[in-house]
Amino acid sequence: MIHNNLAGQGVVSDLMKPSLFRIESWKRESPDVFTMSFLPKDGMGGVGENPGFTFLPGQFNMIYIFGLGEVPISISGDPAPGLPLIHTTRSVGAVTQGMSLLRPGAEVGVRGPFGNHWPVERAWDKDLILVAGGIGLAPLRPVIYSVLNSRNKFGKVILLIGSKTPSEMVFRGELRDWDRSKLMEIHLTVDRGSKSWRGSLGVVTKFVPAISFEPENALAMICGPEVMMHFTIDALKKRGMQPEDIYVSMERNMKCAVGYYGHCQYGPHFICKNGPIFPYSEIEGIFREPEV
Amino acid sequence: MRSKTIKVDLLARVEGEGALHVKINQGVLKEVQLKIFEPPRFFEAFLRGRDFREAPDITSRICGICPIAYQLSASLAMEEICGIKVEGQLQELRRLIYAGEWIESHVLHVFMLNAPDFFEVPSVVHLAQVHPEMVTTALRLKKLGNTLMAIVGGREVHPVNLRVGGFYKAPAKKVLRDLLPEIRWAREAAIRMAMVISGWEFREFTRDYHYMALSSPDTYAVIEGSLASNRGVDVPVSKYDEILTESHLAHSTALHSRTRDGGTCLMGPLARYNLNYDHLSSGARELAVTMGLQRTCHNPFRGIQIRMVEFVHALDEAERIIEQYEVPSRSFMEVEPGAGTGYGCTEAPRGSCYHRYTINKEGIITDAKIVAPTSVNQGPIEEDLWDIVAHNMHLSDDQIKFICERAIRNYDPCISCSTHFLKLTVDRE
Amino acid sequence: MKIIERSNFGRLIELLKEAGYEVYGPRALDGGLVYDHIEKDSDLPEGYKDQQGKGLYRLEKSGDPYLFGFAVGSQSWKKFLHPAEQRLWKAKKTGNGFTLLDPEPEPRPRMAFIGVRACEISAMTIQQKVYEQAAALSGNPATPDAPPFIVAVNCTHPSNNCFCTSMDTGPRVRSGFDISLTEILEDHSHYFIGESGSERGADLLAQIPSRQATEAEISRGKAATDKAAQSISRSLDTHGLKELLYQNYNHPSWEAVADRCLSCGNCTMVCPTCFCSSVEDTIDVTGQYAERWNKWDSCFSIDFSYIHGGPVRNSVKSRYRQWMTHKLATWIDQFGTSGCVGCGRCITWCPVGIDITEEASTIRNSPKTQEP
Amino acid sequence: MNAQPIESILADHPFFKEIPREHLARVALQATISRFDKGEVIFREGSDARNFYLVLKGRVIIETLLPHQGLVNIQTVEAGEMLGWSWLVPPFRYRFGARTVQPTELAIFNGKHLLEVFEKDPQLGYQFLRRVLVAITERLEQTRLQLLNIYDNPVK
Amino acid sequence: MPKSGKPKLAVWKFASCDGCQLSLLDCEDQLLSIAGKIEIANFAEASSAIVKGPYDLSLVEGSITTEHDEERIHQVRKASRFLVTIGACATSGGIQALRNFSDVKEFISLVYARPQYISTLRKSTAIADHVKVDFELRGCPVSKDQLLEVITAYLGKKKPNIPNYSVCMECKLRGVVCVMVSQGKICMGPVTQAGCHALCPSCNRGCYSCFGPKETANSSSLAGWFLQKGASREEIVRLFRGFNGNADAFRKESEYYEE
Repeated sequence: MIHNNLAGQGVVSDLMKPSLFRIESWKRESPDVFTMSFLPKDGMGGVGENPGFTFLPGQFNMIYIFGLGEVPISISGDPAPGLPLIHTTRSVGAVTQGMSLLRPGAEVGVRGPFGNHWPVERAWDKDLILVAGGIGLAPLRPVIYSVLNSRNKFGKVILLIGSKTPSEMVFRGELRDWDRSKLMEIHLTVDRGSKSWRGSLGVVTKFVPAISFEPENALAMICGPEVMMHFTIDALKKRGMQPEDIYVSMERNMKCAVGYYGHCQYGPHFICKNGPIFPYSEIEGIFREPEV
Repeated sequence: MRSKTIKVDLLARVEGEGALHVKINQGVLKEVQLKIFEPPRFFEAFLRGRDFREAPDITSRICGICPIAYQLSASLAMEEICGIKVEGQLQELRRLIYAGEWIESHVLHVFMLNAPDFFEVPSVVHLAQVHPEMVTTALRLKKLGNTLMAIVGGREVHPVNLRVGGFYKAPAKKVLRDLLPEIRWAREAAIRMAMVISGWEFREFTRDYHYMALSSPDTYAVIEGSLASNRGVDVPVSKYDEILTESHLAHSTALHSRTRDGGTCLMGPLARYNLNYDHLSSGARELAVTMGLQRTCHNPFRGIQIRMVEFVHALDEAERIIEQYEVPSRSFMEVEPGAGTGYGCTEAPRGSCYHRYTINKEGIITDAKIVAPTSVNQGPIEEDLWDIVAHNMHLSDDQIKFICERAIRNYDPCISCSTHFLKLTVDRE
Repeated sequence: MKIIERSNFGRLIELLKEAGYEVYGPRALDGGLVYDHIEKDSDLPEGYKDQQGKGLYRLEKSGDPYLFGFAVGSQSWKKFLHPAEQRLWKAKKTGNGFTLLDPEPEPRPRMAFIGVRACEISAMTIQQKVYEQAAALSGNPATPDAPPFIVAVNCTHPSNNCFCTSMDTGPRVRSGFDISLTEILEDHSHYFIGESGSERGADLLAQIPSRQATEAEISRGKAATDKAAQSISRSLDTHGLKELLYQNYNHPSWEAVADRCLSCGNCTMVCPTCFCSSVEDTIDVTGQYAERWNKWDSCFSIDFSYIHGGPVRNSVKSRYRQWMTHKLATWIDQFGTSGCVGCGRCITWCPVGIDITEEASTIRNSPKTQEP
Repeated sequence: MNAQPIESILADHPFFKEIPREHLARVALQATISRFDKGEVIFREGSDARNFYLVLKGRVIIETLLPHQGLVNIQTVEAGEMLGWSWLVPPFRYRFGARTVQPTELAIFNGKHLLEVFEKDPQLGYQFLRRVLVAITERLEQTRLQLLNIYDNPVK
Repeated sequence: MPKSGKPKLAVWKFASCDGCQLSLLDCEDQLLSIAGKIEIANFAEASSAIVKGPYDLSLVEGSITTEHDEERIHQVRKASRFLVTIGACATSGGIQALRNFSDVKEFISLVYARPQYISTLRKSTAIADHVKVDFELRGCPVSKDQLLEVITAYLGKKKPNIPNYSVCMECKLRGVVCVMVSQGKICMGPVTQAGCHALCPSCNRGCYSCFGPKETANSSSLAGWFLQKGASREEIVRLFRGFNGNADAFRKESEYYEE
């Protein structure tokens, strides 16, 4: 039977209604990147006893700032239950710029979580290669938390991070801690060094040939600009990794997050619901086509 | 007394940009200049080579304040050439949208441009702080004019629905009838506001003007009639060029439109009122009486009252037309081009807007002439200014400036219109 | 099956109105056939036929009294089921945040559609799938509204641009209707062969003055739609079309069509299955009230694919390719069906007459297989 | 010092991945292993290009001297990468300088000697130069990516 | 922003008909709300009170046609933090840019008795040809709803919802039957930017492109189609040479057909 889809009055309208969350903390990560934590506002969102936010690593929320609009932002916090919702984002448009001006106490609208997630459990007993470019580390951070929460389930964990400059590298404090913990191997590189930068200079793919892991028993998760993912995939394949073991996070214009508004189509996929994370094998045919 | 110059570098609350220079030397008034520094836009030139059907749309862009005047003057001229005459419901619809333009323009002038003078505040926004009720009423009245324009014409500024021969699409009966309650409210409100205005103080000032306007034996002429004056002019519109010509005057750098004998004449509400009083709606005449106006009025400072009278007249017209409106079977009359010259003149809120076109048999315009009322009114404006300044030289510069600005605003001069023929001088040191 | 005489057709509309439905059907308005509110059978475009071509539509008097002697309306029923512009919610600024205001209760009419074609029912079913998938994500797949009452009319007058036979969506309806009708005009008789597709359809049909159809009449009805099917000359070869398009992302024909394509979006707007929309968040000048609106959008607009830094699909080539590949190929992966029902609207209403069937066959005739 | 024989050290380096044993042995004869402290200059910009290097451990920075800016860092060369190919192309001078940023271990080959070996064994020369070419291509690709400024904020 | 907390608004006029700035006064329902949010600091048509700059938001109407205006626009830019051009004149040169296709001297002598008094530039050009423009609002005249949206967006520091897609989109959103396809009327809608809510087609006439070219306007395809459908080359020239005739996508097309 044909239903009446009247978008404004049906389920879609409900899906498009945000719940109110209050900003609990605000922290600057780099000149234009900041991290905020949120808790549901009392009586909103039906969370009740458990004030936390349940999600899987790699999922995203639609964040609405009153009057300014709504943007998709991946969740960058710890997926363990009962914790506040954490988002890290960069001021790139009017909404995120407006968001960057908000401080604890302010309220925002949240819809989510949406999208699929990084296959963390598939990486059990395997080496895990995480490759992040710029702000791409934010959606991978929940994976790192998951790994650290049960470190012994994984083989080698190698984190490769590329960034434009040292000052634009996010989560620097945590990176230092993780590095010291020796629980994972971390390689950082920047495109342009500062005078004091003694780390690596160049693109993140440069580490791939030299790191030591078992390509046939490894999983890679990549998040960053598409061109960086291209080269990283190439480098990983050259090391012998299979396309189905390489996961990438794609980006398109997301409006509704439920596959209803169509903007985020990527070939046969809707980034918002079939993605944002894809095994490379699934998108291999279109990944290198321009303007898909 | 030393020599001095009173300058108003940018006339405020007039449409378009102009300036006023008054030069007084040793206590003797030497020069009064209303300067226009609107850049020229060459409408008459680029109309050449365009299709005759394009003239209404193109010429409306001369003035965003009174586009209907241009669209209809152009259409009338073209229809004359092509030998058709728009009548009946289509003519009524033209009257209706013109009433909308009068309503919108008169409210704009009365409340937003002129009224602040009476309270010595700079703008309608400031006026809203003193008389909030008056301003909200005015805005609602203005909106009614715009709504009429939008319903009949598609939009408020540069409507798209008018064409040579009529309209692209006739409005539905219901949307028009739905406006009747608002029109009736508007009349009550207009009368109420008119009475408030009548309580304001008007400068005593009269001159013996040569009034000129369209005049018709049957109606308060807007889109019909002949060109008539209180000094015996009564000619068809096609003789406009024989009555009024453009000339250079020694004291001014602008082209002025003058009568053949070099005299000035005044167009607009005051002229129409004085020439066509008998054809005002009874409600409008009643209001004039209640406001204490005579059958004639020679004080341009009372222009604001005359506009209220015309405003009520326009509302009455709108009501009358809507009440008897039936959707016409055809929204326009077919027009085939025929070579020739045609003339069109209609009463813009500020006065007669005259168009003359010559087209060839393909319908391509080969010559165009457009005279906006402001170019005619520049003469009486400058004469008023001479008079006022001469009689008020004892006042301070600021006071003179203020009175002069008000005297100019009496005419609601639309400088944007004028600029395609007014000479530009840039003399701003 | 029942026979309803033409003279009793008006009863159908009356009965629907009596049952509380707002009735919508085709009307001849502004030079086109528009699905609009109808009050009585004389509102229907009796005696009209349509002439359709590439970028061409003419509604003309046919000289015969058919009520449904044309193909499909200029826009589809989508405008009722998935409105072009609709407010999703309103909110007011409060303290540090905002409060969603309860939507003012709007009376929601139960709708009845008269004259729905088979291709259009297919389109509705396809859009329904999109909707259901989205609703399923909410975890609350509530049935939204009362389904519209559908009076389908089997197509006997397909246009030059119709290719429902290729898409297996017509001209005869199979399901998804409450009542289906076949309009038969013979020498001296004019009647409808009616069939119910649902309980409520049967109830309503029972109330219309009618009689049982004879075998001859039933076969006449069948012949009318068979004839319609045979008269359809346009075709789209769907065999392996998905794979074909997947393999031809770089076919030179995309460039060629981009030279002609105006990227105006008409094809997507008139398409009965195109569902892409935009969200518009607005705020009033005081900064106190905000609203969210739902508005049809098109993959042909450059901002459609905008991500920070710029649009993904800059070139018209990529936009046309996205649309056609989505419609005919990726749709199948997404929703298990083609996104095209063969109604021909995109061909008719393209201002420069681009023809999706022609574009598809160009690629089929000179496939450029690319390395995997 | 290194207990491991040079040949097996080189065998572990990605540059020589899958190179025939006899070739490796011949090349290994040309290599010396050398340790650099943090901040030591390996070669200077403009100096005669004598050597070919493989980074075994540590990190080397490629730098250039810019008027007004002093030494500017361009790229780093990590363990597992090669360094220095100017001995192969005229005018046989280093276009950039190289300096360690960590304690670094390098395998050093004299370019002239290598060329002599290649003359005698073109098969080896071909194997070797192909690897150099791959490395250069990778370096070029990386440089292009760096130029693209891919992580930059698009709205800035 | 000034100490009062309200940003300052200035409205500037160059060669134009005043219609676009009038659109601001035509926002009858919102005018006082706007005045409550933003200080009308320099708007000669509406107020004789001129507050000194700099101005937070400048709305610029009109095109540049004189040497003096060429200088003045730079002063305006200097005095403005955020500069929005409003209307076809300011965004493309307007109808007066038709002079650009002719000999302006001839134009002057046609219209003026004393050509030597006229000082004018050879071309009428858009504001963005002279100074950096932060946002361009199209239309002849602008849509007052869009004007409000720009002001509201400015106040709310958001991106204005101003689509740059075609008029056809709005035509279909509105449910209007295409006048070109169904009646054979010439319509510029497919290459014209939306914003008018498909005003002309809703009045049963073809669009004449008040809003200028849409993004990626394929003028040559549409012009070719017109030609194929029987339009003369002269007609095509006139079509593309209207209120936005100086906009790139249209100018090139009219020049191509003029030859």
